[in-house]
Amino acid sequence: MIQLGCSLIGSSLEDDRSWNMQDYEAAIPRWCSGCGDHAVLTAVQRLLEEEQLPPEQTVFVSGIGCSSRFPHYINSYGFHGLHGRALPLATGVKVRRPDLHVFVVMGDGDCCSIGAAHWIHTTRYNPNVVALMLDNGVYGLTKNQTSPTSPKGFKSNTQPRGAFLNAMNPIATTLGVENASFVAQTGDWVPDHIYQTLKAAYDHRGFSFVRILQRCPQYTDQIFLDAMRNPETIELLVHPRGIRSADTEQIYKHHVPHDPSDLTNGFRLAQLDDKIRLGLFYQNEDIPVYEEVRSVPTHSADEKIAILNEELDKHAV
Amino acid sequence: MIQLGCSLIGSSLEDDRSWNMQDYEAAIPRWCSGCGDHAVLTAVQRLLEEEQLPPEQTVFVSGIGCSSRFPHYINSYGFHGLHGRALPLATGVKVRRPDLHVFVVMGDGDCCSIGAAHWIHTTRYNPNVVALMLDNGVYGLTKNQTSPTSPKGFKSNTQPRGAFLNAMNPIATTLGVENASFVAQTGDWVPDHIYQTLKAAYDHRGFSFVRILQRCPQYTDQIFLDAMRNPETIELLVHPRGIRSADTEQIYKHHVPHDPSDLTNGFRLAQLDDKIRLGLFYQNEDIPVYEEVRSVPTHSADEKIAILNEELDKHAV
Amino acid sequence: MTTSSTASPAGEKKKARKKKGRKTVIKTAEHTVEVVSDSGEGAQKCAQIFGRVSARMGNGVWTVEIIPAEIQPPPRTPPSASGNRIRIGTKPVTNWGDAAHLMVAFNEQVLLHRHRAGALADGCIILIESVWETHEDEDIRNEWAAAMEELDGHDYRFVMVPLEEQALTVVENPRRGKNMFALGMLANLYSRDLDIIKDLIRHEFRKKAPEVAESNIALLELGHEWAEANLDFKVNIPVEAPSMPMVVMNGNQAIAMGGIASGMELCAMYPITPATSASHYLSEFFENFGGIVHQAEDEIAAIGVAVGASFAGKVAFTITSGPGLALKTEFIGLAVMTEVPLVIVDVQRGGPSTGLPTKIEQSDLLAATFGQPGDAPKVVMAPATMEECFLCMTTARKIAETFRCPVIVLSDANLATGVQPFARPNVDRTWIAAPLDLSPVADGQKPYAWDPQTGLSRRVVPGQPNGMFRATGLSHDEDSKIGYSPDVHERGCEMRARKIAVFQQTLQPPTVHGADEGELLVVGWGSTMGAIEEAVDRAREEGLDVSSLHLRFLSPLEPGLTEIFSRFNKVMTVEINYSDDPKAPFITPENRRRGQLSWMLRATTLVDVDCWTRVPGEPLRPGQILDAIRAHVPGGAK
Amino acid sequence: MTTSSTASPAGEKKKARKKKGRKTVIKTAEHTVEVVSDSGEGAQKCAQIFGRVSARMGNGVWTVEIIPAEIQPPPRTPPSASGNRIRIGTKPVTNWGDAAHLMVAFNEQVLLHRHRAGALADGCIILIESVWETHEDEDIRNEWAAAMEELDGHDYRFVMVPLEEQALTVVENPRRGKNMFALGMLANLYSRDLDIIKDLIRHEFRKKAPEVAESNIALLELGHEWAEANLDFKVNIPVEAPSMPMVVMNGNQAIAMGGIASGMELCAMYPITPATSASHYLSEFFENFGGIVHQAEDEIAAIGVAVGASFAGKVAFTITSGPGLALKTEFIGLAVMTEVPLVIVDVQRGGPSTGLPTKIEQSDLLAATFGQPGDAPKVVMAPATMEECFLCMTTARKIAETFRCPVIVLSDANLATGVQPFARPNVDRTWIAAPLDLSPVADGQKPYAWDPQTGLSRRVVPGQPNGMFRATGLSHDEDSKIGYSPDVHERGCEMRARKIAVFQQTLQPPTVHGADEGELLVVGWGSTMGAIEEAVDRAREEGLDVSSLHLRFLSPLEPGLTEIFSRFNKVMTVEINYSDDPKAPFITPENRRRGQLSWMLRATTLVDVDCWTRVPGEPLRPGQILDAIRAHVPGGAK
Ligand SMILES: Cc1ncc(C[n+]2csc(CCOP(=O)(O)OP(=O)(O)O)c2C)c(N)n1
Ligand SMILES: Cc1ncc(C[n+]2csc(CCOP(=O)(O)OP(=O)(O)O)c2C)c(N)n1
Ligand code: SF4
Ligand code: SF4
Ligand SMILES: [Mg+2]
Ligand SMILES: [Mg+2]
Repeated sequence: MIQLGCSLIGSSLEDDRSWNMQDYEAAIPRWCSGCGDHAVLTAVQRLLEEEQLPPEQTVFVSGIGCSSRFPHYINSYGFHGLHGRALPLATGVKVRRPDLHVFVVMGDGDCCSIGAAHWIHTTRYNPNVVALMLDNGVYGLTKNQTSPTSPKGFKSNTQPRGAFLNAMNPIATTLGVENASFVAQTGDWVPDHIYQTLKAAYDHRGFSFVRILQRCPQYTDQIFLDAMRNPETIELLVHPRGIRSADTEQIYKHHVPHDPSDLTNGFRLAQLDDKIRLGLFYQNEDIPVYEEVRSVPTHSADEKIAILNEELDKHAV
Repeated sequence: MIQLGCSLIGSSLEDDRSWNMQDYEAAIPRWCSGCGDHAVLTAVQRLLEEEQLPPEQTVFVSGIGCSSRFPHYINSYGFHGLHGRALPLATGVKVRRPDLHVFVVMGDGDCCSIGAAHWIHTTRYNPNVVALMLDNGVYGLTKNQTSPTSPKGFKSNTQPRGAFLNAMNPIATTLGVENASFVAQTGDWVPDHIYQTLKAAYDHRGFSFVRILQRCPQYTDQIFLDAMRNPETIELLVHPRGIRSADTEQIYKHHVPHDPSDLTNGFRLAQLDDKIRLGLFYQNEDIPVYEEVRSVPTHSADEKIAILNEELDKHAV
Repeated sequence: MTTSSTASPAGEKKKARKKKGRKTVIKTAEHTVEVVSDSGEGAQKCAQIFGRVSARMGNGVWTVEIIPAEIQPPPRTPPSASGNRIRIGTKPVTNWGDAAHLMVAFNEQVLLHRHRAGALADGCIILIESVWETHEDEDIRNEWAAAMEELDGHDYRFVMVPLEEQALTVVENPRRGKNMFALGMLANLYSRDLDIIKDLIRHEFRKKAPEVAESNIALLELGHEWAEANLDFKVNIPVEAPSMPMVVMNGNQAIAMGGIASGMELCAMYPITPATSASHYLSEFFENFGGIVHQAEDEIAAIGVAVGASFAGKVAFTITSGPGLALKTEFIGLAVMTEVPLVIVDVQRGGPSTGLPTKIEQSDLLAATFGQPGDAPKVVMAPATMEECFLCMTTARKIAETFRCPVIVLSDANLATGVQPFARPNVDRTWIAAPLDLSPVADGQKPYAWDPQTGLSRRVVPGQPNGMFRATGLSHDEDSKIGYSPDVHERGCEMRARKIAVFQQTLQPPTVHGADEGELLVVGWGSTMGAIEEAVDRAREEGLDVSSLHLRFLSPLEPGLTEIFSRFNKVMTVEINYSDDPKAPFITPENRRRGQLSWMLRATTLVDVDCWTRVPGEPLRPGQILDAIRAHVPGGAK
Repeated sequence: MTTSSTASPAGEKKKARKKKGRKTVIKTAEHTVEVVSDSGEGAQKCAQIFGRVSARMGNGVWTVEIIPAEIQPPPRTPPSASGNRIRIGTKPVTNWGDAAHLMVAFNEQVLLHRHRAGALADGCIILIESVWETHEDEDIRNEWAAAMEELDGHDYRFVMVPLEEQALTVVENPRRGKNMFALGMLANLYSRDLDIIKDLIRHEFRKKAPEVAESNIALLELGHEWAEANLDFKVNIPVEAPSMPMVVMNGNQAIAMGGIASGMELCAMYPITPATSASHYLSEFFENFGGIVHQAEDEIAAIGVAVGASFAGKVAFTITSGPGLALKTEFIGLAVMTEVPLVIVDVQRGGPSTGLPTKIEQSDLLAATFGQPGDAPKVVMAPATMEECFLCMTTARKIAETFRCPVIVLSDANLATGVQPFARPNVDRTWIAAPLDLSPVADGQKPYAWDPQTGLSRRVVPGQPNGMFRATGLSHDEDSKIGYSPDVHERGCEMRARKIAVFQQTLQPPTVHGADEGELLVVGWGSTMGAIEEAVDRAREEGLDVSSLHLRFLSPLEPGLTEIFSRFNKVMTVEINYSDDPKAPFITPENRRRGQLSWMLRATTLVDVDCWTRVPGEPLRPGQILDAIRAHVPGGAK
């Protein structure tokens, strides 16, 4: 990642430390057994290790929800913030500290419901941040309420006779936002595909939005049952510039070629609901990155005082 | 509009009153001269008159902004609410009072910036409400700050060296939202086109999102200058089931046929930025209307007491 | 708690064994039981049914949930402790008491959790699962041993129970059976009516296959028999038949049903603990009454929908907890300014920020009263019991409608999840909001035709011919026309304030519990009433000159407080919110953070109202309050 | 205002005419001028330059904007009145005074607006455009006549000025010329230095073609000559050369520059009147200092970005007004809980709700202090002058950083848009935040290593090796580990409260203005200081035994108040927020809504602090306050 406009003293760029998976572990995860969040955590820790990201240079920001417990389980800096508000926090971190590697973890309620305005606008700002939306189609932490991504008819504590509305389509929504630069979908049960997706997201220069279909055995076991049992229900978006996972391509035989620079086709594919589609719907590396757009030269205290005095001169009586 | 699940006493359905344009006038509009809002107001009043909507059965809800002064200028019920929050207010009105004709007027900051989450979600709820987004590409009332729809490079008081980001594309964003059912664009300077668009929006069963390109001579005179001067810059979306305005089709010779049921093509057209496109990008009348989905039989006080007593029996000790 | 123990766990812990002959009968006016298991093992279900049958049989009951913070905490760890405390009495029980006299623990780790929380009374009888002590897994045996060491030296009596072994005789997965076996045991110990319990079990599992209920009943009977054969005591809590029909439910159910009974027809909400269960109840039943629950995209939209619905007709409500209340701040101001009636229920939890999501606190009082920028007069009230949770909703709705203002109801996590029987409300037509009146508005009637004396005005709603107006959050005159001149703004502020003063004048001074004058007056609000009054009663029995006063209306305050306070030498609030210890370093009377009610009382009455507050994340215990009283009353300190 | 007038408008209104001979010279220690035009005619520009040249020449100056509510209100109507009041004195001027001694009005309607607002002093000289009286449009003539009728009987002196006619000799569009002609007239009347004015005009139009400045200068000279030839008086306000270099700016510019001077490098905001102009200034200049302004999608995101940036390094700030503060409620609680330093500037406007967007009020004090659900200790402070707006930003930043907490700075619309010269701040390195320190964290240093006495702990920021921790808004321990046990929660609450008490102990008791003891002590905060102290001085001259006290820190309160209050018989706050008139119907001491500061002082000190408050949407006038003092002090009532 690029280091711009940041007045750092002390820097660990030339150190010779190295980190293994365990070095990225913090508290013991407290998710239910079988919860898809565990698999995502593993994939993320694998990424950190492969990329050898210094823990102190890495920040995980989250909202509130089961998924938002994520930062507590990673040995890095973290900010477990407010429900729905992870993205502004992350933007604040990144815009003033482009030297840090910033990851965001959100739930579907967190991101798509209460956080919707920030989701839309952070997509538009396009900071170089990796955003993972762990989509279990339900409010997990608060114990089973309908989320915007709950399938129509899904019975929850707040819509006991079944969800009233069609599920929101977070991929299509993100694609509709100007400056969307990386939009991908993966599932917690395809470890290599998550990993490859995370890697592509991390490598992307800009805001990477990754929707991870996440199993919640506690409340929405049924919504991915089909996907678990029947490889026919899955289709992979494949392309040389897309997400490549040989393992996954072995398991899932439906492949649809899709050039990730083709926004309209990505949108079309996102609208289809016959199958679950995993892969990279859209990528555009030409969109300016917010913290670079907003990067300004730094100044010492003395320089500031000098400029301030010039400014005060203009107001002198 | 359909009247469902609403326990009304007294009803003016069989009255023989009639209303002319003046009957829909309230306070004298206090917008700048030349402000596009005036033209929208006229078109709206024309619609009210053509449809003979009883003023007391009509509610205009708005947020805060120049455009949100709208309700004060219409002789109907009105709620000039909070910045960004017109849509929840309108949803609340409509869901409990489906007998009322509900219109929403918002600015671009109001709707697309602070109100973004409500915009996305109200699109998804799909109440039978007409929403007008008066898009002048700037914060007018607060005197010239960048809005999400300000063109890149536009100089404002908060981005004096020019807007940092590409303008948001409200049509594309709305199209990305599941359950979007009516998405159209018009401009304040084509009176018949606004009127026809409003009429189509009003006739639509569901949430009609109309973006009205609106001139603000005070702050963004330049952004529609080209469109004013050069009919070549405009292209009309035309289709038998689209918005038809003979007048407008005379003036603007570029027509692109577009079937409003074709979401992907609508999305493709919305992405093009060579011309300003006016017309109906998408319509789908099959999407359930929120207040109908949520309609429940009403009960008298006695009935309620009886059911409550049954319920209390279950808790009896 | 004394450490002089007559029964050390290692020493006197006994395998339950067949008893011949008569059992000891512990006859008592009240007994407190806890049932705790790992999360997911169903101790809550066991305890709830136990509480319910006790209520049905005519005992006073108060139950409190013991909830783990995670959805599925690791089993056999203290944070996994999940269950209930049930306090049962001859007379109505008003709070969770001090500590448990009998504990059913599914493993030693959850027992440790309760022990560490000080939840076990001296002499507590602990019925504990016997499988762990001799478990094949050495780690488990070690954990057991360590736990017993920690518990050693306390005055507890252990009784080993083969919960799992017995349950396995009926079901394959003991995690789904131990709870009903335990229930059977308790039924035997407390002589509960098995037929009622069977009915309750059948009702509980009515949506499952009939076999499920039947195997649960088999476990119940097994537990009952086992206890009959193996345990050497029974507990007898005499019943005084209640003089009126009773219902039993938790505070959130009561809020939900109370909302229905008030005739409100829209609840707009966004899920948040501990408020959500009220909306769960409403989601299930509201539609039967013509009402709907709108789950909005966030708390701002939720209150926005409620304000819109109220503007359009009757009164809507929204329900939330601290972080959600924060988000509603701006809209509450709009409701004040546009005089839209609205009920906002805040089921308080621990704060600040996300704080303690599942735990009780009474720390939103000042935010509810003063949260809005600008002067935003409204009504803030707090129910003190489950019954009041039910009743207050109609009161709140009526105040909101009559005074055209938002009413904030401050409940809390203790009321929300606690269960208590109360007199069955006799809902009649006067409770239920009148149907929408859409008759034409008289010529010249203004939307804010403020009576200059009272600030009251008649509401006009969309659909009423001739009444068209534009509500606005900007400063406005009687016509709802925007006006920025000093007189328009001052008038509006005055009228919105005046009607709340008028409302205050309709209230009665509150009644003192205890003597009408004396040394110390303890003032409380919300769910602490039972614990405070019990502490006061006990103190008075000790001869201490203390009384208490419990407030339902916090803003405006009930009238007559200055006069009441003047009859006591010292006034002190007891609250579950933070205050600085006056003796702590750097704390002075001028910088001390004070209990939220005490702060309001001081400003209003200028009486030197002290406060004794704690933020333990659990209800206050009467014994704790008693200690505080002793420390603040002459002759109290021992 | 007396109605005995020596000059009725109809009677003595005179066409200005050539004067021979000497002019009357009004020598005075201060004079208050208003320039009002239709919105868009540039009276503000005229007045600002007039204020600025007066400041440069060494006079004391205070200017207040007169702002219409709409962007482009209809011309020639009272709501169109746009301009400034400029109060000029020999000594520093601290407030806008009571009423104008000289008025330049571009038409009779905007004059009416000012008249109705009570803005004209007895004997006021009104220089008014002459074109309307004899306008060809009959409606206009009638409007003129009606206005004169309304003004008839007041003690005003009219002077007719052919503004438009004269301007047309230089420019084609008189709407763009009258203001500079008026400026020339004022320059003549007050003997202002034309060269300085020309410089200011050239600076003003530096971004336009040079002809623009030159034609404006031609108009200036024309006005000057015209006045010399036609007006029969001059005003002489002697100058006392200031002893130190001065700067002149409005409060929002001062906040913005002060923010820069403090070394903060990120301001995240969402536009809102009257805070926005501070961010306009920052948007223009902040980048020169390595800072940026992030305009967020809403106020929640704005504070979120600021909290994120502060978490990641130094201190960020956000700036807003009432409705925006409401939306920031939840995030302020998070900053308290995670101990992220943060400065929140609230430029107060009229409330509640959208209220009076452009007008002053001081009614966010309680919301700022108590807005958060849960106990959220933080610092609330309020600058009293433009200079303090500048200085307080560094103070706020330092407090935020030292005490790891949010600091709320309450400015208001009066400070925001008012202009006053003040001693040029001498910014040195100690003002500016230290660069990021990313040195490794010592082994075992915890992220919240609270000192048990003071609650203070050393901050750790991302990038520091060995310091990794996860900040959380949930209850947590010193390691930032989530903990729900009573001791963890109580400890956290205590430590967050303690450090604020420690902060309070670092403050000095405030200084009394006037005598140290006496009958009445008036207590104020924020922008009212100048008006209050002027009123007190005038009252003392009248022999009334009154003093005043002005507070900068509102929460925690500055120390020593109880002792100071004890030296006065009566204490009363003067505030621009709503309080009930104690004599109004239904109002009792127990239900009276009180001034927000008085409420806090009562609760803290138990002194019976009364309040005199108004919400006129404009600054208080010293004469008004003087009247209030007279009414509350023995011997004061006349
Ligand atoms: C402002 C606010 N509103 C509501 C909540 C309660 N809350 C906590 S998590 C959550 C939703 C959890 O769902 P999701 O975001 O999908 O995450 P998951 O638990 O499913 O991973 C809610 C509503 C809160 N903490 N704060
Ligand atoms: C919560 C809140 N934030 C900010 C404002 C200030 N404000 C009023 S209108 C407005 C934006 C106006 O722009 P837009 O919505 O595009 O409407 P326009 O005036 O251009 O019609 C803002 C930021 C406010 N009133 N409330
Ligand atoms: S409730 Fe669902 S999402 Fe939450 S931890 Fe359990 S399985 Fe995972
Ligand atoms: S500022 Fe712009 S949008 Fe507002 S009234 Fe004037 S022209 Fe219209
Ligand atoms: Mg979820
Ligand atoms: Mg706009």
